[in-house]
Amino acid sequence: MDKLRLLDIFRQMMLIRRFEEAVYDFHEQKLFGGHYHLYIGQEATGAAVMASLRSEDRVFSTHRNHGHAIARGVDPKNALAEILNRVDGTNGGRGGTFHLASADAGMPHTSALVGGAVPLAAGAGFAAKLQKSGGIGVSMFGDGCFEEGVVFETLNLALLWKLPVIFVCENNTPGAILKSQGGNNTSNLPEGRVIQIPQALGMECHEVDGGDAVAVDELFADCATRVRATGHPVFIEALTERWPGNYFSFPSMVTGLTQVSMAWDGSAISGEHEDWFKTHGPVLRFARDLIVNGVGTFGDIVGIDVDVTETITSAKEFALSSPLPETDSVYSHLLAGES
Amino acid sequence: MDKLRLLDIFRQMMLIRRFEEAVYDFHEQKLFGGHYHLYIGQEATGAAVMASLRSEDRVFSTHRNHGHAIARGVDPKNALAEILNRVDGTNGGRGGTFHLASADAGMPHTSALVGGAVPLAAGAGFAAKLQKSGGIGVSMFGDGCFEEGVVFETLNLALLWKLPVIFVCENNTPGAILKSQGGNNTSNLPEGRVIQIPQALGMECHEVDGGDAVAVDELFADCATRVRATGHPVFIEALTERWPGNYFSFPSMVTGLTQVSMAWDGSAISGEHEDWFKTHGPVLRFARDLIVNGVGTFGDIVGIDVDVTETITSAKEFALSSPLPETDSVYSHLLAGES
Amino acid sequence: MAVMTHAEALVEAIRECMDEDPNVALVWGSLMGVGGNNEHVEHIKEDFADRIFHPPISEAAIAAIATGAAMDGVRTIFPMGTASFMFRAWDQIIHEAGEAHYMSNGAVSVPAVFHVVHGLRGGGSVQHSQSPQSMLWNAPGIEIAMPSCPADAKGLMRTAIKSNNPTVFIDYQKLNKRSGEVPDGTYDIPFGVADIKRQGADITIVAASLQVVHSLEAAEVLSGEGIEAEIVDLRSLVPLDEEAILSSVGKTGRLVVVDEAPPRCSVASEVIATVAEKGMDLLKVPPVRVNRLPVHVPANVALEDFIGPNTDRIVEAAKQLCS
Amino acid sequence: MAVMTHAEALVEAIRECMDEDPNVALVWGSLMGVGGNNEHVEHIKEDFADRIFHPPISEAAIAAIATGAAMDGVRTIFPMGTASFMFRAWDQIIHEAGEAHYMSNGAVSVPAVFHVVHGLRGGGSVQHSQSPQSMLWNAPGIEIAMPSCPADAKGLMRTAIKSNNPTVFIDYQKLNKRSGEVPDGTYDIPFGVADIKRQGADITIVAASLQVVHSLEAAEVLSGEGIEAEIVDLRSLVPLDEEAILSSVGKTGRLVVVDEAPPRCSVASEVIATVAEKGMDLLKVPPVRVNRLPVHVPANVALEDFIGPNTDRIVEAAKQLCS
Ligand SMILES: Cc1ncc(C[n+]2csc(CCOP(=O)(O)OP(=O)(O)O)c2C)c(N)n1
Ligand SMILES: Cc1ncc(C[n+]2csc(CCOP(=O)(O)OP(=O)(O)O)c2C)c(N)n1
Ligand SMILES: [Mg+2]
Ligand SMILES: [Mg+2]
Repeated sequence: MDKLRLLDIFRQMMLIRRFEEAVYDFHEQKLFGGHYHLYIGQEATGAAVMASLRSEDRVFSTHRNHGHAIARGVDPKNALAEILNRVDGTNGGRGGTFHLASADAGMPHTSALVGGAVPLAAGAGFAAKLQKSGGIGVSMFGDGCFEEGVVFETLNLALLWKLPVIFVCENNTPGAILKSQGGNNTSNLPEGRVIQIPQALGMECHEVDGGDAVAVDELFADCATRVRATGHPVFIEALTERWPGNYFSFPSMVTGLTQVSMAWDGSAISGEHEDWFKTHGPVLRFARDLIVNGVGTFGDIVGIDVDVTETITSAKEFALSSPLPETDSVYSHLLAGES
Repeated sequence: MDKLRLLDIFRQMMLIRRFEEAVYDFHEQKLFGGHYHLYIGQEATGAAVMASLRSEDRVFSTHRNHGHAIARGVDPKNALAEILNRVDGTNGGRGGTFHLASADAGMPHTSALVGGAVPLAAGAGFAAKLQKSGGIGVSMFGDGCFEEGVVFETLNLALLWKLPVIFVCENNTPGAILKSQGGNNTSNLPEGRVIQIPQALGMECHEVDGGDAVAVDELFADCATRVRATGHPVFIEALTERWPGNYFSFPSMVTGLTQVSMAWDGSAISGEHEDWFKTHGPVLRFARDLIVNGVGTFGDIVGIDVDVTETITSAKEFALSSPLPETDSVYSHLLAGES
Repeated sequence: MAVMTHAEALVEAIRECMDEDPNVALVWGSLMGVGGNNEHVEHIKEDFADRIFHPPISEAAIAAIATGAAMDGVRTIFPMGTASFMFRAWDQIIHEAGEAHYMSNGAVSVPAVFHVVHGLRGGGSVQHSQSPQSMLWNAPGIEIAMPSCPADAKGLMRTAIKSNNPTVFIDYQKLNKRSGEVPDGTYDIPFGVADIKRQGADITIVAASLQVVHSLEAAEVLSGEGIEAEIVDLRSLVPLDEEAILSSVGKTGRLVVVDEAPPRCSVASEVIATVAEKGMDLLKVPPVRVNRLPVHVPANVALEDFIGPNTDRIVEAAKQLCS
Repeated sequence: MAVMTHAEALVEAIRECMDEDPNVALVWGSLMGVGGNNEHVEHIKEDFADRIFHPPISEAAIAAIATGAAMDGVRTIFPMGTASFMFRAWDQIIHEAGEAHYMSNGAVSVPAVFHVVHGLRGGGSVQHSQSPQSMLWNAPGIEIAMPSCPADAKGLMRTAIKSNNPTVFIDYQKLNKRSGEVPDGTYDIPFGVADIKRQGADITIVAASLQVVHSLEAAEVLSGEGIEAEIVDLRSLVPLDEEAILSSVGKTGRLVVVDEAPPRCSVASEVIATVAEKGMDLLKVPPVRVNRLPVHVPANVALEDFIGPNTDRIVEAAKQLCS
């Protein structure tokens, strides 16, 4: 057990959580328009997956991308600036919450269309294979993507063409809010088991508790090594309990701002979302595990939280002070110039 | 065993075969343009499937539709006229070989796009369910369709919405000509087993020898009864040895005009395609079975062949004498009028 | 006449048609987009539960299922949500829904309604802001309706549902909450009849959907400066009321066409080309397009306004033509 | 200068680029359509086996894979076959390939080539005869090339492969067997530079792809009747050489635009709208579109000819304008 690695994964998870709280705050202040999605509840998966990636790897994400970008190493300053559509944003302010991406960080593109990024990640695998870069393509996507045919086509192609890709399906339907309550329309597969599709195609498939950072880390690290070696695709289904605030289109901070002390002070936990705090919320869960397993102390945890909170506080300031793009900038980068 | 039914299925198969030979002849004479596809080798499936259908059922087909149309009861006269693009064609001459269809015959539409008709057939199931017509939707399609995502989506929807549809995948890849020899690009699934996809979704699935008319008939009749009763979809994979003349885009009559006598006179069989005549060609195979099982005599078989040959001969004359549509007709039926 | 919102009028049309015709079905999609108003749709849900189908995220298959069902007379309304998602079903709408009637020589028809919310919606960013109307208009065999106010929304939706053709109903989330007078009782507004939303002798402004609202605002500003604009609300693109356009241009001699789509091969291009071909002599000065700028849609709402065909740009274009 | 067919010139361009740049990959699609000529492609297959990928029938996923790979500098040529099949990948081409460069604020680019054979191909019938150029042109961020002769096919294909933008290369099966002189050695033809394929003072005919061939034929007929037509071959739609169009119209005062797509919101609409806006005063008479008729494509080859923009219709339109 690599303590530093685990603490680093925890740090990423904590950073994502504080980042998302900041995004929520910005939206409450009406500092950006449109609907948006938060990664709260899925931090363990994103942070653990990114822990094994190298610069030559490529990550492609979805409408629920914030956590992936942060864990991939995008500076929260630029990510928050992007969400506010400012010039210092990862996409110069053009993409906003739907499209956080950073080629420099190895996350070239984020599609807001359900399943849109899945074949793009296979394309990164295609490039890696052709260029013998040793890199892999990583597709982070939701369970709803299985309803889109292009995702099925992609799984098939990745196998036929032997592309080094890891498909990470983050299934947040377990515990999902009912559709009648405005919940997302996900996992509309009759058996409700997305993993059976890549299995039927003969792909190497794994299932993992997406709320368990250590389990995801071990599995993904192992898969990444194998995919680099064999060049064959692998599928991982990471099952996570859905965060109760994950409503359709607009999240709601029903579980309040995170109090890490809940990890060791159960008396702070009560009310409707008790189960979430005690069992499912991956940040508290991992904090608890780290302490129980002697990987980190209360002090470590609090220290990390203080640290990342500071990072986010200054990122917020940075983002807020970053200017909006000039109107004339809308004309730029429509077509690329010569190489 | 219902002798009349079996002889009737044989009659349909023979009719399809003679029809396709006529189409080939017309194309050799350059009487119609473009590329085209023949149903030779798959007659047993089409004829046996249609044997259980009623007027309230709906069949949707593909680029390889001739046999389906004939077996569904479209008059060969109108079908041949359509292939020659004449006014008396099923589609008034507009659709040609790609689009034979006849709403009157319960075959409303034929899509030439791979997988295009699969969801349309599910739509017929949707209508039957809503209208409580007691009918079922039947989708006839090739194994290549599994590569198109919309087909996957459709299987999923048919299950979710409980649509009375039978998906009949005619897998003609067994024995397919290699791609390097210009063969079609079908069954590009890593496991090569299309049935695993609907199975993974939890659909009721069956596999059948598509060259065995009796087997297809029994299976399909049973499925049709059940689908009518339950309203739930069923998937059938009919495996057929590919006809050696089934090249990419343009068929070639490498096995010559059919001689039914080969069914009882083995001495007439020789050469490169011996195996085809002896084992796979469904028309000869069924003729042989009918005789062996005492369902029909040589005389019955020859009589049927004489009959259908006559039908096709006069259908050819009819088609050839049918006029081409007036040029002004291109403007009609772009938009429907009021109901 | 009752006053109601665009969203209410739309739902009223759907409810009436579902009441009148047991063959009308509804896919439980995102009829109102993501901007609220879904409470109106909730009522239909209770009343017609057995004709409402909850969809997975499968635009292509559902569009084709609606098409196949339509061949048997089932009139499915499929709200695809943001118009951008429609590209996932492009093949099915253009090739199957749009071609079946012609291909069958009139034997089958496809009375399906594909409803989308299009355009700049306030933070939709690059991939949630499509205006597919021009691309669709290039495909024969599809009717296209684009209401600009509650009364038209109701009458056009009724016509869309009753039409025997595949209809793309191109709606606008920003219209949903706008109110207006809606005639009492049931009424249909036929396709192909433009509505002169404002009379004026100096310049013709042709528009549809939200751009009619912008044009009317622009007309007020222009009126203050002594320019009286005539606003031709197309209401449907297919069929097109060429007559109304030409006769207004005949009166004013000046033409501005306002259109959400990017300029190349747009609705504005088409209207201008039609007038150039059939009525060039009517034009006193060259016509002008006011389109979305020929770029993608940035996330920022201020930039979105800048690229959109907004009131200011319409005023400016009109003033230039009249100067 | 060597004489070679369009098909040969195209394959030569691909071979040269694959030789020059190890990042060029080819999907083994239907480069030549179904009309033969595939022997030319066979040679590439042997030489570049490890950069050639055999595809399943999955237009959408492959288009997006080419797009994702392009972000890492791999230049994939994806021949989708009949242009109709492209609608299966419409979302991926418009939304992912066409928007990524803009959306990333220039950080990534998408040097992929989507090759299709478009138009009336002789019996393609309703679903195998699409001309997607106008729909594509409405989408910002995509380059569009449409060669009319072997020399241009080669030079434009080289430019398409080297371009850092997603390029749709809109080809024509009927051109494949046509021969022409092709300059020796490697050369690129830049996009955005129209070619005056014939000089003439009386009327301007703007066209692209096979319609240039028809227009040249028409010009011969017209010349016999004393009308000298100037043929402007656009060669690329994006970027467009507006300059060349306007300067030719400035010379002739008369404009016919020939375009395979159905008329509404077509390439012809766009060219005419552009001239109406920017050069109406140059026009002595109203411009005319010669499009495919606004109907679907019937299977019959004679009817196909009737609906197509053919030589006769070009001659007729031009004569009317000059009378
Ligand atoms: C092609 C397309 N159709 C519909 C939508 C609207 N939409 C946005 S998120 C979403 C649900 C996605 O579910 P899932 O993939 O499981 O992701 P989650 O939000 O649960 O993380 C839908 C339907 C879209 N963005 N793109
Ligand atoms: C969307 C689309 N892509 C490609 C094609 C070209 N095409 C026609 S038939 C065919 C192979 C179909 O294979 P399968 O479905 O197994 O049918 P088979 O011809 O073997 O009966 C292909 C690729 C098409 N018609 N439609
Ligand atoms: Mg989900
Ligand atoms: Mg096959």
